[in-house]
Amino acid sequence: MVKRILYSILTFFLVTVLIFGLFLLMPQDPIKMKLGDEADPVFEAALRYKHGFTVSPEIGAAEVPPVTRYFRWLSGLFRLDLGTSIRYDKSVNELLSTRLPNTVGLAIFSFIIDVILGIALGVFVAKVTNSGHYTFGAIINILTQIGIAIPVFFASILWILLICIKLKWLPVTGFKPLEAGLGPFLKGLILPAISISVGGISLIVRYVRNAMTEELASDYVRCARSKGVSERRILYRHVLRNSLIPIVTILGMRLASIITGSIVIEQVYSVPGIGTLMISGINSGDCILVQGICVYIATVVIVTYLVLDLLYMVIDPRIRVKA
Amino acid sequence: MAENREPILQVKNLTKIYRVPATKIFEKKKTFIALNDASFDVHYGETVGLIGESGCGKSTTGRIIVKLLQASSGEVIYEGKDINKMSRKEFKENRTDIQMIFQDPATALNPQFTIGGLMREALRSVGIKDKAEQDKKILPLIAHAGLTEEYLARAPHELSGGQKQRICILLALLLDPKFIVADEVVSALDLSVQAQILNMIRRIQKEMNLSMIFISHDLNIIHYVSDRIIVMYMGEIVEQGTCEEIYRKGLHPYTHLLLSSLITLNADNTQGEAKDMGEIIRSESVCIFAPRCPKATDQCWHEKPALKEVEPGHLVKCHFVQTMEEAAAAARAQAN
Amino acid sequence: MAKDITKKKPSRIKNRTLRKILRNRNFMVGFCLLMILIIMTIVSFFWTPYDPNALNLSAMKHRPTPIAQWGNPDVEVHIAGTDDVGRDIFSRVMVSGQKAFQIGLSCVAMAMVCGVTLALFAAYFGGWVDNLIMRLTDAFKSIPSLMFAMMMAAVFGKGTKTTIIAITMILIPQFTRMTRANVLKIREREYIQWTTLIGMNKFRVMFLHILPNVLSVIIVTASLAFSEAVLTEASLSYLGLGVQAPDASWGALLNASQALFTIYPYMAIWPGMMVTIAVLGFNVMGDGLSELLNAKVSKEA
Amino acid sequence: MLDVQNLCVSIRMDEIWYPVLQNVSFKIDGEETLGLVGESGCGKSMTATAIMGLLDRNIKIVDGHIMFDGDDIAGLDLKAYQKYRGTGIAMVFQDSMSCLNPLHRIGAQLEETYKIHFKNMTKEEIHDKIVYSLTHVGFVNAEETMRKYPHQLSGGQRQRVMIAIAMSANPKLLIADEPTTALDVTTQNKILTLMKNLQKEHHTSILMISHDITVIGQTCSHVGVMYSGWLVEYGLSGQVLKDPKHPYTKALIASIPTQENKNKPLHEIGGVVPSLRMRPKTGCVFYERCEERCDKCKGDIPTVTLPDGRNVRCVLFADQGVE
Repeated sequence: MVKRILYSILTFFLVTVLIFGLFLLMPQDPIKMKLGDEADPVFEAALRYKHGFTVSPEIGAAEVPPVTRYFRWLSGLFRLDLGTSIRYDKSVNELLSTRLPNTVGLAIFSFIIDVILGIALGVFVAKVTNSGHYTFGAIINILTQIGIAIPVFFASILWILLICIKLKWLPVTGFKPLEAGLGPFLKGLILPAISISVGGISLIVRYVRNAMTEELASDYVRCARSKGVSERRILYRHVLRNSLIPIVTILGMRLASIITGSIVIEQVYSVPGIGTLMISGINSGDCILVQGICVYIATVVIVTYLVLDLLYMVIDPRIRVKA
Repeated sequence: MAENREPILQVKNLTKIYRVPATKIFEKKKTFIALNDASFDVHYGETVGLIGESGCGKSTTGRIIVKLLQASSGEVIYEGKDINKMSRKEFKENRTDIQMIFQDPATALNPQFTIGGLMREALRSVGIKDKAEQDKKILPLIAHAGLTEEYLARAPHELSGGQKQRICILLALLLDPKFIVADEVVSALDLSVQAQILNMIRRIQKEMNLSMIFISHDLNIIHYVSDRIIVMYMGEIVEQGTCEEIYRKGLHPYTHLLLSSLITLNADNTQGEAKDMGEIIRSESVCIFAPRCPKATDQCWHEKPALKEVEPGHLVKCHFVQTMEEAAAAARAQAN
Repeated sequence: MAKDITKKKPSRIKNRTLRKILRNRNFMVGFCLLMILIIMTIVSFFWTPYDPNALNLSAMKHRPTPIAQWGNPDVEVHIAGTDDVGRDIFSRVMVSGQKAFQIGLSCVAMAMVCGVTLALFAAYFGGWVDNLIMRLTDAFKSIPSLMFAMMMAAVFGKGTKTTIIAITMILIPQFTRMTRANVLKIREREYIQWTTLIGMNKFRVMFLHILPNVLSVIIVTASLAFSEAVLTEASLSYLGLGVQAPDASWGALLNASQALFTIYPYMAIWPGMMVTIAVLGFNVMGDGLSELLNAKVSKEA
Repeated sequence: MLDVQNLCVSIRMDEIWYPVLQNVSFKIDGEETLGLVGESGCGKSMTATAIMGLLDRNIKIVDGHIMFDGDDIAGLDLKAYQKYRGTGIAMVFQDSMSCLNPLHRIGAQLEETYKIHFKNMTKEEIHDKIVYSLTHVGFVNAEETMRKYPHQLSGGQRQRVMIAIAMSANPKLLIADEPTTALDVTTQNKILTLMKNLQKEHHTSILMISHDITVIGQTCSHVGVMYSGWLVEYGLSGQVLKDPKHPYTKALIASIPTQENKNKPLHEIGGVVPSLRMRPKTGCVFYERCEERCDKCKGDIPTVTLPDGRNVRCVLFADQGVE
């Protein structure tokens, strides 16, 4: 347990080193990229100092060594200060705070769709296949494989074509910020969310089905049958609970892919979220902004994995003892 | 048996302790004693049977002897030299002297090789790289085991369990070992094949004058193959003696329990009365078998018995037996 | 009842391995899907209906020619229509296959070599080397792969090269984890313990005795890695951070259609379909391979 | 009570059906214990699973009847079988670790049987029953055992829990599939004695399956010796084991190492058990390895009933049969 938490902290440090180290390799100068070649040298020097590249705001001042910069940045992270964006000249926190609700809303929305539909469908499929309908299983197999294979952006294009163009149920660019009210906000997120969820639902359905079929073939199910336990009871009381571990794992993994999914999807629906922010950061070489976002997301992922491992312990008494 | 010669292998105070991860957050790290202070000798040409229930440390002993495991303390002395203190070169020369036959032939042969390939690999590693020379070693052995050359071209999965185990034995013999550790070699096999393997092991042992440690949980098999028997319980040797001594004149209560559980076809056995397995108490002052022992007294709970020599070579770890000296003294006292 | 089930006609194909392969539905479906793409890509090296990069301002935004018209000599046939500057979309889709396979192949090959070597190193030396390598792969695991690729694009600039390096780096930890886990498993087997008994050279053990036994897992991982490579490349290019114009790639084509697909859906559908087929093919073939080779590979491991 | 008649079972491998059980017939009545003994792959476990109706989907009963209390239960579907399982037939499996649900407490697993088979029992009654039955199978502290998970018990304890579960609904027939194979010798005896005692008390019939001929000899009143899917010898255990008739039984018994034959080589049975694909389609399956084979062995092999009441399937005894 303690070990597991320590591992997470270690991983976090490695991630920060990795991210920071990567940006040291950047050949272009982010300040030059912002100001262009013919910028005022005084202003440029001031800007360099402001973002922590040099030791003083004078022209030609010595550069801060990368290691010091790393530790400054790191200590900033612990104070929840991600630095100041070069491009927007605002603190990264401030930038994130306006974008975060959109992305988080989108992520939670599609995660809920994933979980509810994925597990329900998965259990249903496992149940039907268990009672001997193999053709149904085969059809689901094909559908889910296709669902996993479709890239999110292509899925969203297809949804737009179907729902907005053919059926005209929703407008193409329907995004409304949270200030416009929860209803319109969520309505605007319907399409992006279901676009992300196509792959997720397919994946979860497959995992749930596979986990349950595997459990159904296990010895204790056989034993339960020999006791005279009904198939229904076996499915819900024994199999579902025991297959929770792979299901929980896949749910955790989904969170990471929902984040990447939303980065892409925000582009399609022009939702002003973290994804669009990051892309504009990349395009303008704003390393501080991109670093900040990456660390932010990586932390979310690390915490998710940690929570997952703790969840295993709740589910499985065997792990409870071991860990 | 050559009684006056030095033993080929001496095991002295062998102990193996595993660390067990703690179960609670702020708990001290636990240890598990797999083997506790085991000492015994194996003489040239002798088969020593190790018997005990699962988890008694018999496999651990075997693995330490072939150096697949490192002992926590104690020495394994092979032909007068401690195998852990040998120089690298010396060890390399002696490495192939001690070989092991594994329990499950299904996992003991690499599926990616043919039988012949495996044999060549074995010879290669001892420096015989020429194909013709390799053949000189392989072919007679194969013929000797009553197998044909065509076996060499087969893959392990094409063979049945018994055939695989035979190949495993041949692989061990290929490097001219002097000492073999046979770990439950027949327990994964069917009864009808078991006899083939047991016969084969006995035959080659006689022919090549091998020394052997034979590990098994099966009382019948141990009796059948062994000259001497070591009874182990929870990592400790509780009794050691010749076959006859153990089976007819066994003295330790655990030996009695084991023997009473022996089922044979002809005799209807009576139930051994043993208490349910209580918590195992590992302490320097408690007899390891006390929690299960029907005869346990206060003494057993407060003093750990030492291995006592009841007769030459017959050792028992129990408070209820007398050493030879004690017995002699008692006899003298009675005579007086 | 006894008669009808036991008397099924045995298959004509005698070779058991071949029969097993042909009978494996997953493998065959995946294989066929990929063959379509591979053939299309190979053909594109020698022939495409039109020059994929030639602008043709007289044929801008042509919708796909109906099949009935395909034989008609009077009509300029565009199977998948043309884009906003009159380039033939089908030709561009064909050529894009080159990019996909180029990136996929090089990434998977490099990642496989590096990942497997790292894993063997980790397993061979154990101790802190192993610990360091495994912690690093853990760290990689907590950065979503697409985000990592985007970061790489930010640092080293956009383009095919960065894409290849980024995807390779994403795939390496996967190979490392998969291989290491299986090497550790195999190493416990008795036939590997046997090699210790006979004093075999450790490098020989690693490469001749352990590696062949994990090969099946590596193959399956490679198939799944291929699908991830194609998908990541497409996503990256779609975001405008991957393959850059004038090079064609399915993702880039989708990116180009971004503003127009509501009116001209065909511009998006063809490249999107190709990505889907490629990813589907590799995934399904990977499933089939894991059945055939009896190697269980879980994506999370 | 149980009367198996000409049971034939086939397994499908690579689209081809291979017979695994051929014309297996036996009867169990009253407080009898029938032991099925044979090497791995001889079909003894398959017989048990066929009776229990737990055959996998690629295994089918192709011919024969399984009469249980006068009803033919061969080939019934899962639902119809439920009537017989638990109350009629119960089963104890070999691997007690995988046969108990790892995530449920021992108490809950025992409770399940009572809940299913005795619908109108109150909670307290069930609890008392569980405590009683656990005490009965030798647990000193039943209350504490109930709260434990399977992995917290030793192999012998788990096997006793399995027996308690199997016996909880007073079955008429208990099938024990290698109940002591995974256990230590000292535990083995306790389990066997426990089963004997329970049998006397509940007047249960037992079908015992084991590869260990000594275990069978120790516990069973009747013995059936199986080889490659055929029942080659079947009769009272005293007769069959003391004076075996079939060459296979003879050889098998001669190959057991005992204290009497210490210094003599053991009797070997040459050759190997034919694999499922390699089994001879006609004639005697033991022909290849038999020491008393003759030309007649390649023809039809009759199963004859000898004057002492046992059945032997061998041409050597073709003319000694009585009707």
